[in-house]
This record gives sequence, C-alpha cells and structure tokens, in this order.
Amino acid sequence: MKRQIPMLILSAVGTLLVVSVFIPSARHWQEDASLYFDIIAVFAFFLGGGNLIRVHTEKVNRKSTGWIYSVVTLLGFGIMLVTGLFKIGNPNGIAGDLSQTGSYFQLLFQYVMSPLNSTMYALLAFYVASASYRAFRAKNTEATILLVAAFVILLGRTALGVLLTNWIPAQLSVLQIPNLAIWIMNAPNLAGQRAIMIGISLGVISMSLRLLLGIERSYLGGDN
Amino acid sequence: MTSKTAMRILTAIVALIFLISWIMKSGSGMSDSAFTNVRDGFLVTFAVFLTLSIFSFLYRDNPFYKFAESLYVGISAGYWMCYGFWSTVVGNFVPRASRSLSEFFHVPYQEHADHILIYIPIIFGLILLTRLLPKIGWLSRWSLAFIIGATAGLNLTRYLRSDFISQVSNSFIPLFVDWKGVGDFVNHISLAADGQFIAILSNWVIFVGVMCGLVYFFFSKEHKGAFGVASRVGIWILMVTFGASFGYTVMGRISLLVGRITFLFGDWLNIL
Amino acid sequence: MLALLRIAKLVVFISSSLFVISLLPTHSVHSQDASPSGSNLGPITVRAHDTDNDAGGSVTVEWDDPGYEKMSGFAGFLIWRTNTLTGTSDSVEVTPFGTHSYDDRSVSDDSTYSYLVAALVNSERVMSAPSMQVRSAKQWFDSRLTWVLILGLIICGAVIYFIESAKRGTKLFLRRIAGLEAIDEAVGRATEMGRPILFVAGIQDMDDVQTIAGLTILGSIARTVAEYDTKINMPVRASLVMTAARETIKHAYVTAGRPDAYNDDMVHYVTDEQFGFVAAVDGIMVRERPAACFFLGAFFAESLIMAETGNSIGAIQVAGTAMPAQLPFFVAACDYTLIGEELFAASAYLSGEPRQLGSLKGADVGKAIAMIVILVGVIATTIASAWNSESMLWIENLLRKMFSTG
Amino acid sequence: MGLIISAVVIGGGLLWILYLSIKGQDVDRRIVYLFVGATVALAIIFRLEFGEVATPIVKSVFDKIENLPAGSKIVLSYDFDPAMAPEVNPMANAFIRHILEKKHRLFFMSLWATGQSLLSVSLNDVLKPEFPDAKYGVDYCNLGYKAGNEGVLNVVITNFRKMFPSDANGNSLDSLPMFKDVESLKDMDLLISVGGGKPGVKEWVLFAGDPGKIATAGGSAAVSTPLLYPYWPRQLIGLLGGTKGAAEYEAELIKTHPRFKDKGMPALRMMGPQTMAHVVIIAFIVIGNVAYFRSRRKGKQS
Repeated sequence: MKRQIPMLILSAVGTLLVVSVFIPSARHWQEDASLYFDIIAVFAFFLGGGNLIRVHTEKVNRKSTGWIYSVVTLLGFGIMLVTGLFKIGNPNGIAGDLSQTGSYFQLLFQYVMSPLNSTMYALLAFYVASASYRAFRAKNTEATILLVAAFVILLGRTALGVLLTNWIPAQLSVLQIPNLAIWIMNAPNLAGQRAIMIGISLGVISMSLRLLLGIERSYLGGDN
Repeated sequence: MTSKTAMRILTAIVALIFLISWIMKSGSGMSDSAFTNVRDGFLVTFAVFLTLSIFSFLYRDNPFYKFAESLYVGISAGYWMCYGFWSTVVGNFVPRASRSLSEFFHVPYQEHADHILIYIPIIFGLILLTRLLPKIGWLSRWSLAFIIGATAGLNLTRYLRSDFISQVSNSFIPLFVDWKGVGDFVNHISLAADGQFIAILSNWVIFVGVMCGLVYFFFSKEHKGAFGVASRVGIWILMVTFGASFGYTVMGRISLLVGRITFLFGDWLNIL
Repeated sequence: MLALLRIAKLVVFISSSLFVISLLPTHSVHSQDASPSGSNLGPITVRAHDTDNDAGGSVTVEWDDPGYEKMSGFAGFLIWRTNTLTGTSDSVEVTPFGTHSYDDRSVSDDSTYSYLVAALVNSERVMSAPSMQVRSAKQWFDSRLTWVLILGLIICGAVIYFIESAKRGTKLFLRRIAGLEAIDEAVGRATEMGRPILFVAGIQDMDDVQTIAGLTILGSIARTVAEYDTKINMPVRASLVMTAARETIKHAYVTAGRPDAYNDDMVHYVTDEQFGFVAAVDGIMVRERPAACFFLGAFFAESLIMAETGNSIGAIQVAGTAMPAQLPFFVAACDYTLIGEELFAASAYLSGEPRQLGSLKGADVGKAIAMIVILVGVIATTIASAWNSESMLWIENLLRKMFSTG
Repeated sequence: MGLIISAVVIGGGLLWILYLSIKGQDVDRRIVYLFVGATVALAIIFRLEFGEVATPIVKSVFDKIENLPAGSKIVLSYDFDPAMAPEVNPMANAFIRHILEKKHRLFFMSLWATGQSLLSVSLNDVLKPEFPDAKYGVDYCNLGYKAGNEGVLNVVITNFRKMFPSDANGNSLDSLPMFKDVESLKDMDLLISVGGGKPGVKEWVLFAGDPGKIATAGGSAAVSTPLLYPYWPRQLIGLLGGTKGAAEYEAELIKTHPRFKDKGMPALRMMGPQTMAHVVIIAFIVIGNVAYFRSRRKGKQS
C-alpha cells in the first residue's frame, strides 16, 4: 500500500498535465500546477526553516567548533524574519509593499544582502582567471581545441585581436581575429548548442517517461 | 607570536578602521537628521566590511569570511521566507481562500475562483508536514509523488516543443547560399568574412556539426568505424562550443569585479 | 411546436436588426450605400465564426475593407454585436488602422450573435451588412498541435517499445561514460581517506527535471555510500529537495541493509538565496575537506565558484548539468563532466536495470529520427533555394509545418 | 603616467611568472587572483583607456552613417530597460552624437515603455547640451512609445501617420517639417535598434529591415549578441555587441570627430580594466601551457 498510492498519484498527475497541453479548455491546469507547487513549497519552508534553526541551535548548545557563527546565522534569520513578516518601519504598514524603500527590510536587503550578493558574483572574475590558467592546456586534441576556441574568442574581445591581424587582406578577412571569433560563434558554437539541446530534450522525455511509468522509483521508497 | 594573538591584533585593526570609516561616512552624510546620517554611515561601512570579508576568502578561509557567510545565510533565508509568505500565501492563497483574510491583508478577494481546488495543494502541503512525525512520516511521499508527477508532466511536452521540435526545424538550412552556378561560385571564391564561400562553409559546418554532435550522444551503438569518426568530430564540435562560450562570458564576469572595485574606491574611499 | 419556435426566433431576429438600424444616428442610416467624400467604395464585407482551438466563449470577426482606412480622417473600425436571442446589441470594440480581425471573448456559448462592422470616417459611420448568425463553441483538441502530438507519440512509443523489449532480456550494448565510472572510484577514495563526500543536486527546486535527475543518481551513490559506510554531506537550497533527498538516502540505506546508519542530518537546508548557498557550500568544502564533490543538477553562474573551490581542496569532482551555458565551466574545472543528456541517462546506467536501459535505446531512436529529418530537410531546403524546384519547396514547407511548435 | 606604472607592475610580474614556468613550476592560484585584482584596481585608479580599434561589424555601421549624404533620414529606436541601460545607453548616445554631427535627420521612437523615459534622459543629458542649435521637428523628433511590439512595425512600414498620428509631444506629424517627404519606414535611409530583449534588433530585422529592404543596424547587450550574429552581414549591415561594441564606436567617433573627446566616453572607460584583465588572462593561458610543456619535457627526460 505504501508504494502503490504514490505511484498512482504521480502517474495520474503527470499524464493529466501532458494531456492538458492538447485540450484547450484544460490548458489552465498548467498554470494551476505551478501555483499548487508554490503553495506546497511554502509548507516545505517550515521543514527547511525548522531544519536550519535545529541544526544551528544544536551547534550552539553543544558548543561544537564554530558555534559562534551559528549564533550569527540564527540572529540574522530572526531579525530578517521579524522585520519582513511585520514590515517594521514600512511607511504603509501591513499593506505596504514588502521591499518599500525606507522599510528596515529594504535597508537590510540593500546594505547587507546585495553587497554580499554582488561580491560573491564578482569572485567569478578571479575564478575564471585561475580556471583558464589551469584548464586550457594542450594535453590532448580535445583540450587543444578547447584552448584554441577560447583563445580566439578572448583575443577577439580585446583591441589586441584587431591589432594582431589587421594586416590580413580583405580576401582573407575571415581570418582576422574579430571575424574569426564571430564565425566560431556563428557556426561551430551554434551547431554544438543545437546538438546539446536536442540531446537534452530527448533525455528529459525519456526520463519523464521512466518517472510516469514508475520504472524510476528510488526516491519513493520503491524496492528496485 | 601565535596565530591566536595575530588574529586578535588583526581584528583590532579592522575594528579601528571600521570605526574611523563610520565616523567619516556619518560626517559626510547629506541628510538633515543626524540619526539617518549615523545609521547610513554605519550601513555603508558595514557593506564595505562584508565585501572585503568575502574577498578575503580568496586568500584562505578566515573568521571574517565565516562571519560574512553565516550572516548571509541567516539574512537570506529569512528574506526568502518572508518573500514566500507575502507573495504566495498572501498573494495567491488568501485571495482565493477567505474574504476576511483578504480584507485584513488589503488583498483583492477573487470572487469566481474555484475555491475547493485551492485546497488540493493545502492537503498535500499538510501531508508533507507529516514528515515531522516519525510514525506516519512515509505519508509525505504522496506530496513528493504529486510534485514529481507534475514536474515530469509539465517538462515532457515543454522540452519536446521548445528544444526538440524548434531546434530540428532551425536546422533546415540551405547548403548552397544564393547559388548562381558553379562558374559564378568559383570566380567569386574568397575567404572574405561576408563572402558567399564563408556563408556556404558556415552552413556546412552547422549541418555536419549538428549531425556529428547527435552521433556523439548515441548510447546504444558502438562508436566504431564511420560512426566512431562522426562521434569524434562531434566531441570536437562540442569542445569548440565550450571553449567559445567560456571565452565569451569572461568579459561579463570581469565587469562584475570592476563594479565592486569601483564601489570600494569610489563610494568608500572616494579617490576616483 | 418546433416550427412555431423557429418563426418566433425569426421574428425576433428581424425586429432586432431593424431595431438596431433605427437606433443608429439617423443621418448615417441612409448613407449606408453612399460612402463619404464622394468616393463610391463598396460596403465592408463581414464574416464571423467560432474562434478555433479554444475553450469556447470567443467569436472571431473578420472583415475586408474596400479602402475606407486609407482615407484621411479615418478613425477606426467599430464592431457592433447583436445577441439574436435577446435582441440586445452593443458595441464591442473600436480597432485601429490596419486590423481586419478581432476576437470577441465576451460571448457565451449558449446564445447566437450577429456582427456589423462600421468604418468611422470624419464622424460618419459606414455600416456593413450584418454577418451570418454565429455561436461560439469549445474544441476538445487543439488542431494546431496535431504534429506535436504525432511526434510525441512516435518518440514516446519508441521509448516504451524498447523498455518492453528490454524486459524480454534482449542484451543491450551501452557506450562507456567516463564520468559514471568515476563515481565508484570517487566514493571508494573518500572511504579510504575517511573523508565525507559532498553532493549538490543543483540549485533549482523540485520543479526542475534536472534536480530529479540529480536525486535519482543520488539514490545509486547513496547505496554505495551505505555499503562503505562513508559520510555524506548534502547542503540543499530548497526545502522540498531536502525532503526528497532524505527520502532517497533513507531508502538506499534500507535496501543496503543498514537502516540504523542513516541520519536525517546528512541532508541540511542552507538558504534559498543562490549566492548565499554557494558561500555556505564553499565554507563546507574548505572546512570539511570532502574527498569527492558531485554537482549534478541545474546550475547557473555560481557553478564555477563551487567547482574552483572544490579543485583548490584537491577533491575528485564529477559534475553534470543540462544548462548549456554552465557546461564550459564544469568541463574546465572538474575532472569528469556529464554533458546534457548524459545527466538524464546516468541513473539508468547506474541502476543497470534492463527496463531503464531500454529507455536509453528509445532516446537513441529519437536522435535517429532527428538526424533523418534534418538530413531530408537540409537537402530539400538546399535544392529548393539553389535550383528553386517546386517539389523540394513543397517538401521543405511540409517539414517546417510538421516541425512547428504550433 | 598610470599606464607606465601598471605596465611595469603587471608586465614585470608576468615576466617573472613566465620565468618560473620555464623552470617547470606551476604558480599557486592565489598569485593568479592577486594579478587579476591588482590589474583591475590599477586600471580603475589610473582610469586607463586603450585605443579601441573598430572591428568590421562595428565599422560598417560607422561608415554607413559617416558616408550618408547630409540630411539623410535615420530612425533610432530605444528598445531597452534600466537593467540593460549601463551596457547599451553608451551606444545610443554615441549614435545621437554621430548622426547629428553629420547633420542627418534623426527620428527617435521606442517599442519599450521604459525606452521612452531613458530616451528623454538622453535628450536632456546629451542632445540638448551638445547640440544647442538642433531644432526639434527639423533636425530631430521624438515619436515616443507605442505598444504592440512588432505589430507597430507592421503598420509603420506602410504608413507612419496611421500608427503615430502625433509625436510624443502631441503635435501632428504634418506640422513637423522633417516629416514632409516621409510616408513610411521605406523612406528612411537607416534603421537602428538599440536593446537586447524582445522586441529588439531581431524584430526590427524580421518585420522592418527585410520586408521593407531598408538598411538596418543594431546595438545589443553582450548576452544577446551571439543570437544576432547570424543576421550579419546579410540582414544586418552591422552590430554593436556589449560594452566592447560601444567602446569601438566611441573610439571611432573620437578619431573622426575630435570635438567629442572630452565629453566622457563611458564604454571606453569601462573597457580599460576589461582589456587589461583579458590580457592578463591570455598571458596566464600562455604561461600555463609553457609550464605544462616544460614539465612534460622534464618528465620525459628524467
């Protein structure tokens, strides 16, 4: 019993949604499904939030290593939750927009969350450089192609690319780095993207079918 | 000098700089009320402190990064839970469920919406919460089944239409572009970027590239002989794709760093 | 009795259209034929029919304009509707220059309507003759999606056929995927070094099929982890993923015969914020120093941050995603990468179960179909455009119609 | 002066690392981070700018405007929102300066509601102060925003007045002298769409440039540029891609019209640190390969 019912729910819901694409009057089920998902996700917040609080309070009680940082997390979580749910400092009170300028919620977002967000994002500039230094090495043919393609595009994005190959006559102008970079983006890159996308779509179709037919059961406690 | 004392000295220095910057920033505040100036002075300095703490991770893991990380986790978890509450619960559920709550939250009550259906996700949501009770925790699988069924159902047709069908039809490209016969083709042949030859070459590369790329993804056929060659060309095309898109995105990443450093030098030290 | 009813309806209809015409400003009535400013353009012809492929409640009105819209002072087309049952009539919409059709969605399926379209020129109304009666209806099948349905059935049919044939035990060749073989090696290494493995199932919620793919692979890995009794650390960005992941790992431990070794804290919720989650994962990496890192699911810009940090602590990294924009970073920074479709095939590979492997053969048939169609399409397009042959053009247009998303 | 300091610091450092690599040593990733951070910081502090050289895909747009006879009619459509503005606004301003400097007739319009407000910012910050003698209705006019996305183009390609009975300030088109010989888009010499989303450059090509056989050029955010490359050179005479495209156009503008030199070229200033960072990354790739081949050869010898 434990296993049949979930399988039944899964196949029924999935099949209905697949069919709803083809029946005009059932098409709204698609939006309903994503709305229902959001509502269930809100319930799941209790599990997630609960877990966050439990894990960090446990760390604090057991004074395990780095418990002071758990205090910081719990404080941050508490403060943000309170200022958000009660809209403290929000000029229009409970009806005001959550991120109304002037509300403490917006202040915390603007001066704590967004600098952290954009700085984490900015770390990518460093990581892109170290990944390039380490990964683009001509170890084998594939790695060499990877290196050459990245090298041409990188050069094409700077004035260096133009200066290096300006001397090439108009008849061979595709060999000028900026044009070569555009050609690489236009032809091989486009072909690769297309092949990957067709592959992905077939992967999703075969996986969804495996789910709907109940062949893929590891998460539902099936016994395969 | 143990690392403990080094750490203490470092923290003291950071606190000192923080204080100086706070005072300076509050002083240069434009708004008339002293309280806002002091508060904004603190907030700007704190933003700078967080920025530098994150950057310090590049050197190695340290208490400043741990502080910034744990604060970020706490604040952002709270942020998204408030967002979830206001936008989904108050925004979507309340208008469909009860008139009194809608008035309380000043949200337009939806008259004709089919109310009973809105209780389906509620029931599945409650079932999900049964995970907290070990005895009947397995009931939560019903909610998971609902969600996974919905995801599989929605994505099957979506990927079929948006990726499979449209990418196949986009691949119907002519292998001879504005063709006026072999003679004309031969005496205009050149590697000029906007020339006919390059246009034709591009379409050939796209056609062969897509076919070989697909061959690479074959699972159930031995990649040997002609099939093996096609698969090899396929992986080469994929490597060009990865190299090209890696190189192309580098600029976008660097502009993010330029933005942060301009913030540090401009808004904080205003030496720009 | 039926005849009486029909006559009654007829009377109502005639009286209502007379009523409608009398209602209009008088001087324009007799000007129905004589068009303004002397040019003798013919009357506007109007056609109305039920809007096709919809859920009912909508009528499409189309009209041909002999030339009124080209005249200076033309202000728009007024659409006038009469409900032939109740006799009430009202203006529906004024459409601007250049539009010659309009979907009137404010009708109900159970009454019939007749439409008039008037060209408004210098505050005069040139009325058209009333259209035939029309009643809106709901369609049960969207005819524009016929080919999408046929293609879907073909591909799904192939997948199901090979799933069934695999059940009958036909042996199936499967090419090697380096990334999948590396998984056992990575878990083994983690066990020897007594260090945990880190598993990230993407940063999307359960509404993304890549997250589910990641979780199914987690199912197989968790079984090996249960046997070797390795520690597993799985930070998640969505509470639903946490619940599903715990369910998956618990099931793996039960089937491996070690239900007691399972502990809910292996999977822990961090935050819903993309970069907050990444900051925490980086923290876990440098502090717990996992021996193997698995990034399997949907990733965005943060993919490289995790992969580079994982590389800096010397862990074996196996990544897999179906996000084309992130594949280059994983290919550059990780030891093994599952490219697009390989992520979805991984769980079938790892389970080794005949029916799942059969579905991969079905996907291959899909690729074969795609290749054949592209080949035919390209040949037809080439010949049609280069030597403009009619028959090839017909084939090309047929293929484009078959492969339109509708 | 700044250039010399950073050249010495960065260049010297890179040479030192190259020397290390030749000895087969791999450099620690933190050194790479240090270099990237230092390069970008120095480039920002010393406001380094490099002479961007226009690539053919940008040069073709510049030459088209440069060589059109004075008084030609050009449409500039603002199809973007504030999020894309930092990347594409410099392009729009560079186009305004170039078109009015060459005494062409400039027709502003927008397919995005947000484009309308960004357009008025450009008018006040760039057009009015730098071209005091440009008269509204004679040298330039603003048709404003019209909803309907590509539907607007379907109408405007046959008849302007039907879609735009009056311009953004409410005066009828016939009252504007520059509109006397303009019946539809087909009378225009060049269409330029600046933006990166939908409706954008692609819609201008498919619904205006192609059907009307009118020369069309575009400016787009970097992320959407690759999708537009296939249209060049057959359906798009040229395309400015991201900050780099804007910087190339600005450099070309200063070279041929030095009067704009001190007007502040945002894209060029942004490209300074970008170019420096790119050069450092390219250098590290080269060094990485040198280290790899040296260590492989050493492995073979031992």
